Amino acid sequence: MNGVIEAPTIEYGALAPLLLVFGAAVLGVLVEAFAPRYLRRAIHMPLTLLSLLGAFALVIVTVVKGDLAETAAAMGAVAIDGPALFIWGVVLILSAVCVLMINDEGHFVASAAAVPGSSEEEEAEAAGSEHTEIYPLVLFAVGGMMLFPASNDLLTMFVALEVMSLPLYLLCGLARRRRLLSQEASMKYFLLGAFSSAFFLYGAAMIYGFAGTVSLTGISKALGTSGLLDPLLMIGLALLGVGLLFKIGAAPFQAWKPDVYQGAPTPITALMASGTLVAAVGAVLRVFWVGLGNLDWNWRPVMWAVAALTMIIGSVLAITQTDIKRMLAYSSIAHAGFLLIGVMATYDKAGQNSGSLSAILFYLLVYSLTTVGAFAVVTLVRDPGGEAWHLSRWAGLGKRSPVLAGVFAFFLLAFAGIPLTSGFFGKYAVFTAALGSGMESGDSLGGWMTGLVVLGVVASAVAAFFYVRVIVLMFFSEPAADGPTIAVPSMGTVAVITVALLVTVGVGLFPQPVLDLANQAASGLFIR
Amino acid sequence: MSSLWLPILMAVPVLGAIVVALLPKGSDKAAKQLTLAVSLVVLVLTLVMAFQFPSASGERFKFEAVYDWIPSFGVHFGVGVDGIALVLIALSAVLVPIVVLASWHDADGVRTADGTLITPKRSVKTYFSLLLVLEAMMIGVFAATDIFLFYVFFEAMLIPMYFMIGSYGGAQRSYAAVKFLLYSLFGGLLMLVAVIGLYVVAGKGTFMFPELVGVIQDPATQKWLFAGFFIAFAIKAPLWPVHTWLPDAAAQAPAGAAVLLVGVLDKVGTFGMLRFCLELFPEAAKAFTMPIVVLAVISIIYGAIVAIGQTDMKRLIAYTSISHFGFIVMGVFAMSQVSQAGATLYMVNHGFATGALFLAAGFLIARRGSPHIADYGGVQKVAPLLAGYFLIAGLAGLSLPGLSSFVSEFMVMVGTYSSPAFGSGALTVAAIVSAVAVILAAVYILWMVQRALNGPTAEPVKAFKDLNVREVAVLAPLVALIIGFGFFPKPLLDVINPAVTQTLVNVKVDNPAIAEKGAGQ
Amino acid sequence: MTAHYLVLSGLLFAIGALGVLIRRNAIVVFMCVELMLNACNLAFVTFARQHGNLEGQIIAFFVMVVAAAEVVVGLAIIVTIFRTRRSASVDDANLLKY
Amino acid sequence: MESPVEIVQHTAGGVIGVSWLMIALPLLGAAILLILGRVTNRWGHLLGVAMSLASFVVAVLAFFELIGLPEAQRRQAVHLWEFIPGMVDMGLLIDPLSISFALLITGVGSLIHIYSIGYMAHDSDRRRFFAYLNLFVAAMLLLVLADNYVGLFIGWEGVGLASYLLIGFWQFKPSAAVAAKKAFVVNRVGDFGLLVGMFIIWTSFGTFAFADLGAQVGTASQGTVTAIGLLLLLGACGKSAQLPLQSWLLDAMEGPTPVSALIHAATMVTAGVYLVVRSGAFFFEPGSPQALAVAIVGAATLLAGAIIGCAKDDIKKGLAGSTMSQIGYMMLGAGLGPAGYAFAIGHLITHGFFKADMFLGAGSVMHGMNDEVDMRKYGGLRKYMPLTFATFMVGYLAIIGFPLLSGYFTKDGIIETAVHEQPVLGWLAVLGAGITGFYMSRMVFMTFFGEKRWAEDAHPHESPKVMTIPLIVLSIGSVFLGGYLILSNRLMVFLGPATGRPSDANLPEFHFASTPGLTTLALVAVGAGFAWMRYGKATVPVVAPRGSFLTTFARRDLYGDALNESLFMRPGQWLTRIAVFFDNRGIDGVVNGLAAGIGGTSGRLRRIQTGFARTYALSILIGAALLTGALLLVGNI
Repeated sequence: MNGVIEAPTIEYGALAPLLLVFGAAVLGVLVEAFAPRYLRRAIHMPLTLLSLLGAFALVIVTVVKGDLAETAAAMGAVAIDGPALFIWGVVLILSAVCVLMINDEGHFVASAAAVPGSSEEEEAEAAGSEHTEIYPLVLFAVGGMMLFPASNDLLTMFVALEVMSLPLYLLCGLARRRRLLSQEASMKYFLLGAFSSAFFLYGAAMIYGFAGTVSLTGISKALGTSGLLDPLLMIGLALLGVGLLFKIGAAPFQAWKPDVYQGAPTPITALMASGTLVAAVGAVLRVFWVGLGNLDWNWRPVMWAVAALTMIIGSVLAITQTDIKRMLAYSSIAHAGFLLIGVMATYDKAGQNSGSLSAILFYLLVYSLTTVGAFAVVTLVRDPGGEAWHLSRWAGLGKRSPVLAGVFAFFLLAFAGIPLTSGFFGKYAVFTAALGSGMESGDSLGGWMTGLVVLGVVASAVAAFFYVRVIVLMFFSEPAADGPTIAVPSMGTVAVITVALLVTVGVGLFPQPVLDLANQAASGLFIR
Repeated sequence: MSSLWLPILMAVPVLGAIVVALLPKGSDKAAKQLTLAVSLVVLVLTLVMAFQFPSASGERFKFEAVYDWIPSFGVHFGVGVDGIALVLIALSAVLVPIVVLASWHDADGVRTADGTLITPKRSVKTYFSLLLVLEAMMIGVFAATDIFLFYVFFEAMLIPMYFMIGSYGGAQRSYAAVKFLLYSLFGGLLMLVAVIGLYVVAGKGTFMFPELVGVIQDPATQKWLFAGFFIAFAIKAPLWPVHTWLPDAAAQAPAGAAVLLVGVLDKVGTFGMLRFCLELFPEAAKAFTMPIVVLAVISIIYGAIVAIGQTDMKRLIAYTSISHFGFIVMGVFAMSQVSQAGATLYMVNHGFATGALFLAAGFLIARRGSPHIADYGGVQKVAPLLAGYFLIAGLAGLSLPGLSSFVSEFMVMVGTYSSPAFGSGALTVAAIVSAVAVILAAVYILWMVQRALNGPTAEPVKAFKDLNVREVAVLAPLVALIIGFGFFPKPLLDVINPAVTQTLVNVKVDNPAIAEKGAGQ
Repeated sequence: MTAHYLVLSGLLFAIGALGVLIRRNAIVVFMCVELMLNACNLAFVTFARQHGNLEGQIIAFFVMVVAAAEVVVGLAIIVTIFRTRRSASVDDANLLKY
Repeated sequence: MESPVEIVQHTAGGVIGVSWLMIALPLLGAAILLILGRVTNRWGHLLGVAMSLASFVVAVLAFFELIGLPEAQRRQAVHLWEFIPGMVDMGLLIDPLSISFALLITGVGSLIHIYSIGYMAHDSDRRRFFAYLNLFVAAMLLLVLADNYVGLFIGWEGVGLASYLLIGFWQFKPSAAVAAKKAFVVNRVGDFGLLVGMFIIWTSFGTFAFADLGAQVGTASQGTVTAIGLLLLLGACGKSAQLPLQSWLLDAMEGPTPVSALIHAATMVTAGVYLVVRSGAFFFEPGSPQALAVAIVGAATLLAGAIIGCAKDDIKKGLAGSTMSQIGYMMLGAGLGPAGYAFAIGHLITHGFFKADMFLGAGSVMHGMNDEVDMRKYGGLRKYMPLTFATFMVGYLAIIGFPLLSGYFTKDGIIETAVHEQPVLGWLAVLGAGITGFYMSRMVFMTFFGEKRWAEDAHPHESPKVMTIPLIVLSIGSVFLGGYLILSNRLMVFLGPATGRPSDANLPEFHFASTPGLTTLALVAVGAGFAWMRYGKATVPVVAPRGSFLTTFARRDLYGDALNESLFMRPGQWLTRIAVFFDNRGIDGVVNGLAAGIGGTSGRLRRIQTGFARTYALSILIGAALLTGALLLVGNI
């Protein structure tokens, strides 16, 4: 090798959204450093929101301009293709919405350093001080979420993974109420996250060992040429899978989800349940079909088992949950399973799979927005000690505030996939894709896909049970004497719930526009 | 090509529902009157449409309207009616105003004759707007000519009914509501798989029913898809052994909702069998006929026997319906002109008869606050009108000749016995066995009458007031229809017969009835 | 001949993973994770040598940076927990379960 | 043998054209009375009577118009409306058979209507009573006039309904309510037979119309015809209280007496006979299994009824037993083919008169004895209610077949034919006649002779004119009708077009001194004499003595009810209980069990979520191992 190193070329235009978000994040840190305490919030809020919206606008512009690069940007490190842009858009909307929620008073601890119940804490609360670092942290996390599904080599992906996760670890620990739980969640998430990312990295190393490169394009080339049964490759594939599946919370790597979702401040839970999931699924798609597409005969059967297990665990365990946030966590596990069905379906050789790809993208959009809405509602049902998580406290909510309960019930029905809600079309699209690919001649699984879909159907029937159970509680049972109070929602929260509701209803009635969007995004497939 | 009849027919109640829901607080009375008005408008429109039906254009489906809904799924908002759908839509349109009138006070706290409160005050507006939404969906489910659209209504219908049972029903309401929802949802999801499968296998890129008839050829595939559809429908039109949700749901639902549940919603199941199971998968349908007829006969006899043993009026009526649905299913799968026309007619008549019975029982229960037959006795003496209507409804339930249900039951049995579709004597045996239900029916109805209406007047019954004007206005039309169609079923049959003939053509059973008698044309 | 290095990295990785499972003290657990990361580094470097390209070595540097960042976050969390609970044992924190 | 003539479509107008009025008028009456309700309380009964009489008038006019026609034209089918398209055209068949029934029903019916004005005078619900009576008349007329089996069946069930309503008219008495339900349910058993019979008819002939059937029956296999015949017979047994479906009739006496007279003596219970005769096509040649079955059932029932009649102290139940027995005679006659039809129908008509006469007489007695029915509490009433006594005596003499009275001719006709066609059954019928002599005499002696055995508060008195006049009219019929119909075979010739008849050459002529005839008279005399010794001369104990085994056997209705109970009711109840249990625990149990199972699994599974971070880490490690293993495995497949 000669010593000459050419200067790398960076497509700033294409990367603009990403850069904007990261830039704003850095700016946020500076604000933390220099702006006076009383001003910070006033600066952060618009900065964060504007940067997110701006980034979203940039994404729109790129889409409208339409001339996507044939090859990955930044020396093949970042692939900015249809799916990536779609996911970026989704992530940006979600994070913007979540920021509205985050901005509400009373979610975050006054001073994380202060011991719960200590005098410092009281003073801090009295002083009304708060952690404005939250905003830059969120921005970093969002940046990570954008980079994660877009990164075109395993290194970038690893870095993105960490950039996404590290801020979230911290944010999980910053709940104002029930701080012990919050901190516990944070620690568990951190340790397990680090643990799993170590697996990811080792997997990457193995694959590097096999292919001599970590760029997905290179890997798939290598797969195209050499023998596919190299144990290095298999181990690498497995460990890589561990890291990714951990992030989307697929069984048997789902253990962290309930705990973390429950302990974390609800707005952050919303961000994780929506944004992280979207990003992670995007990353899974990219790795498994761009990098390892030629290996599908090996990984699809395994993925089949994982998907099945995930759906079952998620929906069965949710039945007996008594904590609303835990229940939603399990439900998100079940939905991860449904998404994996989509991932399974998306194997066919280039061109064939755009259908199922768009199905997944559609599912991600509608599901994540409904989720955010649901968590937003959770933030409003309060007890003296904070949010009322225990389901028994939700009894008779329909009597006390019919509108809120009605909205929540609607979200639940959407989760359950009842027709005329967005959730139904999400499920429908994924199932259709799966059956479709199963029917394709030369599908490695064939009839097994039908089996998986039937399993999915049964799972969603089981899942329906616990969604319905909450509705029963809210509407059919008499209110508890000292029922929870319904906080007067801030403009932000109202906006969040409204957006979520509009999408859930609107897409439920007229899914075609969103479908077109997803189809368009999927039509180009991934850059290889 | 596209007529606005059906879209309007569905839009009116939806708009009505929205308006009712948006009424200001405390305008309960207005809500009731508005709902009644809307439902009457729908009824009038339906009747006008029905009278135009014979002259309307279109081969199989008339008043067709097809708009793209979700092009990328090949889903259309496609509606249109054949004779079968028409009579069922008419049934719903007739029942809804009656139900509205019947449940006038259901939501504002029901007090018994001696003034004890049975059900507390609940939101009136919600109840009646749900009712209207349900009406729109009932019309839609029968009118849909796009299978996906049918499925959407099929599932979405559950929700309003779920809330009507769950928040306005009796003591066990939430258990009943959940059972009802999950049972039907499960069936519906299996059907969803079949629907998707149909779409994928047919590879037509469309869900329009007419374009999918006769597309699936491979028998094995047919059987799988048939199973998917049939299980859903069997649960919906409770067929033994997946029937147990109905007694709970019907017993817990307020009388009005129970009428719509048993009278219309369950018909979607039998309607689906006739329209979809048979025509889309004829080979499978023929292959499965015998087992299904056996199940039907079991339902007939089993339902009747269990009904005899009930102590709760509404449960009893529910079980009689299970028996009656057995007849309908038997008629559908006997695959003869007479039996299927009879089955379709049965769907309508059963709606009227059981509706009347549920409502009469409801009025009885509203006075006493107990569904237990043992708590009554000697009603005849104090409330002869109520007793009289109850008796007539009961007689319709045991399909006494001269009342509408007799015609249909007779046609089903004769049609099954004489079905040319299958050489085997199994169908004749089925018909004979099912005729035993004629005896059992007399037992369960008359025994209930004897225990509830006859004998010395029980103490709490003495306080009963006889039917008031509203209640008479509820029951009288039904009784009129029951007697009227008992002697002049021709108008209905003339509409039904051609549609049935068409069905049988698509199922490709040799059917002499089409040639000469039976087709009625 | 690179095989030995791979075996070593494998061993290191396994030791780290086991450490995470066995040790209670959060700090130690965390150090085990770091050990796993370094095992990865070793593997990368080895493969870089084997394939004769620099990528692996570059990655190693990246990993170190990331690991450093992780340390910062991790210690912060662990310290807070310690201050609250007066214990750094992973097992003490199990309010969230079932 | 001359077979029935073809049925012709009625074209010309005339009364036959509007014969539907016969049905419509009383139906209208019922509708008005039921719908207008209390408003009509004052004049309701009059309307009822008027409607019944009007329909009688129509019947008479139709009758005369009919006999105005040549024999070949005497079966007129009047099309009404298309009932079930392609299946059933509703229409009426006016022929000698149906018209004679129509006359009987409307005639006797009207008399009983009139009688009821007086009998029900004190009942607050008299209006409802007349509504039901009208309903019954309408239904009964539809039954006999319909020109197809479906129409017949509608009337068939209609009379069933009317009888249900009227038996249970005093439904506040539990006994009445139960009796009403029992009557309906037992009838339904018969209807089952009729229904299945209709299935076969439709399947093999593709029509329900008598007009088309008559011609086609020949085309069907013997087996089919037999099957149809037996099933129709089952139906007939239900309506006509023949063995084995006789049990309901005795309980049916719970109804007001006019009801017993009209429905459970004169008309409805004879519908079975009508069905058999009307379906002559299926029973045509005597000795065919189905015809034989009819005859046997008839013979068995006539004996059973007679025996039951011997032991009853309740005057109405005694009469009910005798009704069973007399209908047994008719059935026997109907089972003998065209030769017997005329006598069967003849006996049916005369029986309609004298039995109605006696029931109303009994009613009149009860009316005077404030509704006491136990004959042991009667005695010596002849002085106190002479008119009732006289008319009752006429009816009594008629039924025991006292020479030259109605019953003598018709019953003897049946016996003669039976002895000729089926000797064994014939002689049984003779025996039955003897028993009849005994139990009827017993009834007369216990009621009108001997010393008073009344309750203290009894003040027997003659009934008002409105009740006695019908009695007189009926007794006149009981005297002369039989002779008029039988002598010179008037009825047989008249019915010929409808039922077929022996050719003029070998029309039977009536022997006054035939062996069976004389034997019958002798036995009747013996029976009557025996009755005189037991109940005329001797004093009748007020409380019934235990009596011999035979007595109890008869008192218990030959253990019919006991049999039904142990054979059907109890097992049925058990079956029901089991089914209900199975439904709740079995089927629903499985469903709920499944739900509970999933819940339990969930409850147990969530325990693996221990909350220990290290456990989670372990799960991740295991997962990683599994994934690796699986992939290596799949890779090497």
